[in-house]
Amino acid sequence: MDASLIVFNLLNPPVLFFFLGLLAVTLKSDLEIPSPLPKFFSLYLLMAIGFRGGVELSHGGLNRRMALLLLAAVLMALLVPLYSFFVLKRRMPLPDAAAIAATYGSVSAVTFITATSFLQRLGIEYGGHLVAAMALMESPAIIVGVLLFRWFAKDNGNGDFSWRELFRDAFLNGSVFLIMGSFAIGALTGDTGWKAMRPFADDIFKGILAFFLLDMGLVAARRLGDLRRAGGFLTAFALLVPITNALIGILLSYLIGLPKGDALMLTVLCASASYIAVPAAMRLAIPEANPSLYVPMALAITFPFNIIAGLPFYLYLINILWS
Amino acid sequence: MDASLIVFNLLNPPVLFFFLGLLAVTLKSDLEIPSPLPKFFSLYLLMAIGFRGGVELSHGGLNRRMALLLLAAVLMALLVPLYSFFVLKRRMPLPDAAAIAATYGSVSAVTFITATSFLQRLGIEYGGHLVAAMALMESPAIIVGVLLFRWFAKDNGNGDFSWRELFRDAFLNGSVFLIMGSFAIGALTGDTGWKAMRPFADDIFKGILAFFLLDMGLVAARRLGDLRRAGGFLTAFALLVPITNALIGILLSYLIGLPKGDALMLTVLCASASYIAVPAAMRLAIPEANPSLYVPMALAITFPFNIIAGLPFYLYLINILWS
Amino acid sequence: MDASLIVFNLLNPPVLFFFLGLLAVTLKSDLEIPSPLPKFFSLYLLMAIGFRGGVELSHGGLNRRMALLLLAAVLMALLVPLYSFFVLKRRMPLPDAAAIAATYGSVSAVTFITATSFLQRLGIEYGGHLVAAMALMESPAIIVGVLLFRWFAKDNGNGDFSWRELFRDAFLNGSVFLIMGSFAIGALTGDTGWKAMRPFADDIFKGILAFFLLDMGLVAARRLGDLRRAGGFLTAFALLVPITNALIGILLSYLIGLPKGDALMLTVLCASASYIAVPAAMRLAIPEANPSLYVPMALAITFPFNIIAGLPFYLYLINILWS
Amino acid sequence: MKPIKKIEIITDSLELPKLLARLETIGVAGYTVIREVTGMGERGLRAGDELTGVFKNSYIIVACPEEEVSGVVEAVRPILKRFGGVCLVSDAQWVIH
Amino acid sequence: MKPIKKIEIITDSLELPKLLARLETIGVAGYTVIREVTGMGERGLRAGDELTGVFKNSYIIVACPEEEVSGVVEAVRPILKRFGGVCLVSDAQWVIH
Amino acid sequence: MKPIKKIEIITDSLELPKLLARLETIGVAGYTVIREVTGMGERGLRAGDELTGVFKNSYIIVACPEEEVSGVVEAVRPILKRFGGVCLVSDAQWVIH
Ligand SMILES: Nc1ncnc2c1ncn2[C@@H]1O[C@H](COP(=O)(O)O)[C@@H](O)[C@H]1O
Ligand SMILES: Nc1ncnc2c1ncn2[C@@H]1O[C@H](COP(=O)(O)O)[C@@H](O)[C@H]1O
Ligand SMILES: Nc1ncnc2c1ncn2[C@@H]1O[C@H](COP(=O)(O)O)[C@@H](O)[C@H]1O
Ligand code: NA
Ligand code: NA
Ligand code: NA
Repeated sequence: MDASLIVFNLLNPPVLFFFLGLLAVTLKSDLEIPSPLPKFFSLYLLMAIGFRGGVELSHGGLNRRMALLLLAAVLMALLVPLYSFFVLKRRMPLPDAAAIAATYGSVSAVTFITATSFLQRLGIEYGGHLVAAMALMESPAIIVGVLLFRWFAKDNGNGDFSWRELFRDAFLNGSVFLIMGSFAIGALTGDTGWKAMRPFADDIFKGILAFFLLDMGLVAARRLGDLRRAGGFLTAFALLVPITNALIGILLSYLIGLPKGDALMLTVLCASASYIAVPAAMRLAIPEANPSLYVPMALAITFPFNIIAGLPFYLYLINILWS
Repeated sequence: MDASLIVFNLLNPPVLFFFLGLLAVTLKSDLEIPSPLPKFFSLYLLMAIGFRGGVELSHGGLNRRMALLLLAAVLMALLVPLYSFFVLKRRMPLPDAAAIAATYGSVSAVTFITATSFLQRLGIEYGGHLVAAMALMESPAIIVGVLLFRWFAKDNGNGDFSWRELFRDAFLNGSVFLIMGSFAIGALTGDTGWKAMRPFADDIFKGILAFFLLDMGLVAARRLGDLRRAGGFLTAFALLVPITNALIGILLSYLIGLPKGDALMLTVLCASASYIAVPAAMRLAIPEANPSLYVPMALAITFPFNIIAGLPFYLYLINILWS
Repeated sequence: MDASLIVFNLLNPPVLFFFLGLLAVTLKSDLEIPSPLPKFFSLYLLMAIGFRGGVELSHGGLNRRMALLLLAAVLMALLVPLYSFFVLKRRMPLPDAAAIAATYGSVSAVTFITATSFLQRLGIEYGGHLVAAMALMESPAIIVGVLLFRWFAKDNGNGDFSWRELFRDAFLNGSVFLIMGSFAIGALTGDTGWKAMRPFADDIFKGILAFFLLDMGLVAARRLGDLRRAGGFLTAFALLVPITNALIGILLSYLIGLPKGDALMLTVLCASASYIAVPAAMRLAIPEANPSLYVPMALAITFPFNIIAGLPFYLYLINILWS
Repeated sequence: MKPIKKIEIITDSLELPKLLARLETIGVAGYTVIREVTGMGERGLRAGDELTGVFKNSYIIVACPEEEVSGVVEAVRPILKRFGGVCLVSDAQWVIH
Repeated sequence: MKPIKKIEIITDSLELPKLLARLETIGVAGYTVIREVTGMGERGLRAGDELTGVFKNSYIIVACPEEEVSGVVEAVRPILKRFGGVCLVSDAQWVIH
Repeated sequence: MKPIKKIEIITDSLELPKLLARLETIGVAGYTVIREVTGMGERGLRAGDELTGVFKNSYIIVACPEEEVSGVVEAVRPILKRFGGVCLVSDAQWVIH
């Protein structure tokens, strides 16, 4: 594998700002991005990426290959939590197994966004329907995780639980809703909308991403300590499961016959783990699960792995297979 | 009336984001724009629109027609609360009548801003002095409302009240001050200033407006419930008074001989109701008035009506009359 | 001295927004920039200026003249607090003397930034290494100030004090760290990075600066009251010491043979006083010192003086000497 | 001034809407909320990072007559049991205005 | 430690400047303010939206000797009367440092 | 419900990390922090401007058994002495969940 692709990926300001965040915590600098700015950056990124995806979709309708891609995406979002759960169940309490399974079945919008900037710098295109794929992959794993938990848990007769609320938390939580809504607005307003919103949604995008990744670096580094308690098994899980999912993603992309850009994006979605939508939903639906396990796994291991080594590695594999 | 103008108006990303906000609350999504971001967006919008108005004014001095426009604006800001008050007084307690009257006599900067983006998309120009008109219209209604209240109230001997403070709240509250200050800075620095500030004050403007309207949608939808208690009379008032004021505004514009763009902007100012400057001032000067009436009327009925149906409707009338 | 240079400097929107902030407080307007937005603007400015400096450094390596400039910068950062301390010690308690000395030895990033925008409007260039000079000048004065204090204080056996923490606060506090980190990222990614980040880090820069200076105006005006208690000596100090340091800075620049732009920037660094890094460090290391003295001196006298009169005055002197 | 009980509740922000709904159901006359507080307890550090939204607490104050305390406490207890948190009850005087 | 009274005031944020000015006039030794809290009471829900700025409360804590309580209460009461809010007084021990 | 002591500490935000570290060292079971409060006291107005970062306070609540109070107070006192602030101790009932 070409080391230059890794270096090329690293020399992207947003990625470097992620490292700067890690470094700040390591050196005990008091740098911090005060609340609620990270929340704003994340809303901005979701809005911008959703809007852009919608605009791109408005350029051409859905074809068969796209439909297959979306199908594959949903399939992965259902299967990954399933197999993960059974792997995890043997080593840890049920609630944690279910929550971690959901975490890895769902996706990370910021990993997706970092991948778009990686592709853009390489001049490789990807389709707007990938944003739809991302939106579709956010929620199913949450439902699967909770279903599995309640199936296997003995005292699942908790009076306080409501499936209705769970579905709402899964499909209508703020981040999923904003991405889908912006997608729809982008699709409706098309190029005219894009022209109006572009300076906001595109030009300053990289800068806001850099700021957001700086904060992700800070948070990830702070959470690293939690992982020591989590132990080697979960650390290994947080590295190997993404790779496995990425390999399946590459295989599916190959079978569907996706172009390289779409293939990488689908792969990255499969490989990524959620630290926004899933933790909030799990906290409400399976409060017994320990967020000090599933949050740092996704945030402090899988996310950095994907944006640092994963992106160039997955593209390398795709380059080989597609040639 | 041409339906395509309505559709054209709706297919503006910021307007659609307003709907997205309404939808989020309707579907009980937990989407929210955390405080103090909406405040920041509103400061940004005031600064940007003020600055731009000032720059445009610097292109050419004041002529007679402009002076008449400003006069008409102030006149409306004095008369509207007067007639509204007497309409309202017959149906509701004095404090509420005065506060609602002030609300409808003053203006909504965001309605104004949405109108500018409507005109811009149609390629219709308007003059920078309209921003001055807006600034002039913000405060007088507050004074009129409080005057009327204290005139008619029996126990107006409240020891805690100070006219000095009221004038300060009316003419120097944060939003009025920022718009006037930015206007002055724009007028002073002219095109050189515009060149420096343009990427900030213009290019990303639509995006920030979209974010702000998303939040307005959220807040408006949350406040809709209050209206049920308010009843049919106030709902009708919140629709009919803006239309009436708009018609007067169109008439005045016609008499003065304003160009179409200026006419629409003046009309929109007359039709809009304040939910920023007035509530804050009323809360201090007439705390007996119930903000759960005057705030949702302006925010959840008049504002959406104006930006959705009002803009194309007023322009339609202007197009007929001017042709 | 040419008055037009002062006027030219004033007709810069960001500077005018500083005055608007002062005016708001004077007129008792309730305008305010809610927390944590000023913090965000300041993080943004540090990131942008650091990144830009790094990118510019990447264009050409370090030469002898640059090295001398950096040396001069560090020298000034060590000498200014030293001589200031002995001047101050005769008139006030030790802790205050040490804290004010540190304040004037360190630098103000926003003064630096305002100077860059002044030069840019005049079409005068300056080198990216000046940003490195600024980063180098932030911390040493803190150490010198604390050293002096502990040397002269009788009860310096305070059990709670740790040099280790002090060094961390001085060299790794958030603002110093962010500027150095962004500088490094800019230097690493060079022009490619600049292209990606430019709309964020450069285009909207002036606008954010304007917002930040608006807030500085508000805060400075609110702190002016503290100064009345501080008395005439400190007010004089806050005007004369910057001028003295500027004159030394001009002399050093002349001796090194710096181009005009670099000379002005070094001069401005020497003349400026810190109100971000130093107060935080002093509060922790010399809590006995009264922040109501050293903060308003830097913020409400030296800063406005430098950006209003200082910039054109220093450039005027440089223009004479260099011609 | 009349004697009153002050109930302070600290719990997971995510549960706040449900908790307030319950308070309204049982008919408390009022409450005050501080939406973002951080803390440490049995469930470890909750330092309030924005990214995940799961490590934040809210702080709720309810002033109510002594006889309503047990109602509030019973409404709150199941939430504290499941999601963690603290509930303190103390005496105060209510200034009648 | 010495016994002291803790006064907690919750009222409309817009009145905060005036309220603090009064506290300073009557000479309290100190106070602490939490500027943005939300709540519910007689005047309905005050959920703190930013747009209108009129539905926010502030929370003020004053620790003072028993003999100053009535002064503070009298200063605060007219504001509570006009703008709503709550004032609680309770006992505490002040740690002398 | 069991009786407990409620300790409230208000001090300079810059000292917060050190103060929390001390609380953890002496082994308190939990605490809650409101990170940004403003105030006035012996050291003048601390109105919380963002620019300088030196005029902000934090508010810390510790609920602990009576026997731990003196430990907490001794841990906190030196900080209050150097950096200013307030520490109040009062009685409360802890709702067991
Ligand atoms: N002893 C305590 N004193 C003050 N606050 C506490 C205490 N214990 C817990 N808390 C608060 O309640 C939250 C949840 O507590 P826990 O369920 O024990 O993890 C913590 O994050 C703290 O904010
Ligand atoms: N019983 C209560 N307990 C706690 N806070 C209250 C209570 N009643 C009112 N408040 C607070 O005081 C504010 C104004 O109250 P009111 O004037 O009753 O509407 C409310 O928005 C709450 O924040
Ligand atoms: N009497 C008091 N009541 C409430 N808060 C106080 C009181 N005195 C001081 N404080 C708080 O403690 C901080 C520091 O106090 P001091 O060290 O006295 O300046 C102040 O800024 C206030 O937030
Ligand atoms: Na995944
Ligand atoms: Na109007
Ligand atoms: Na200096």
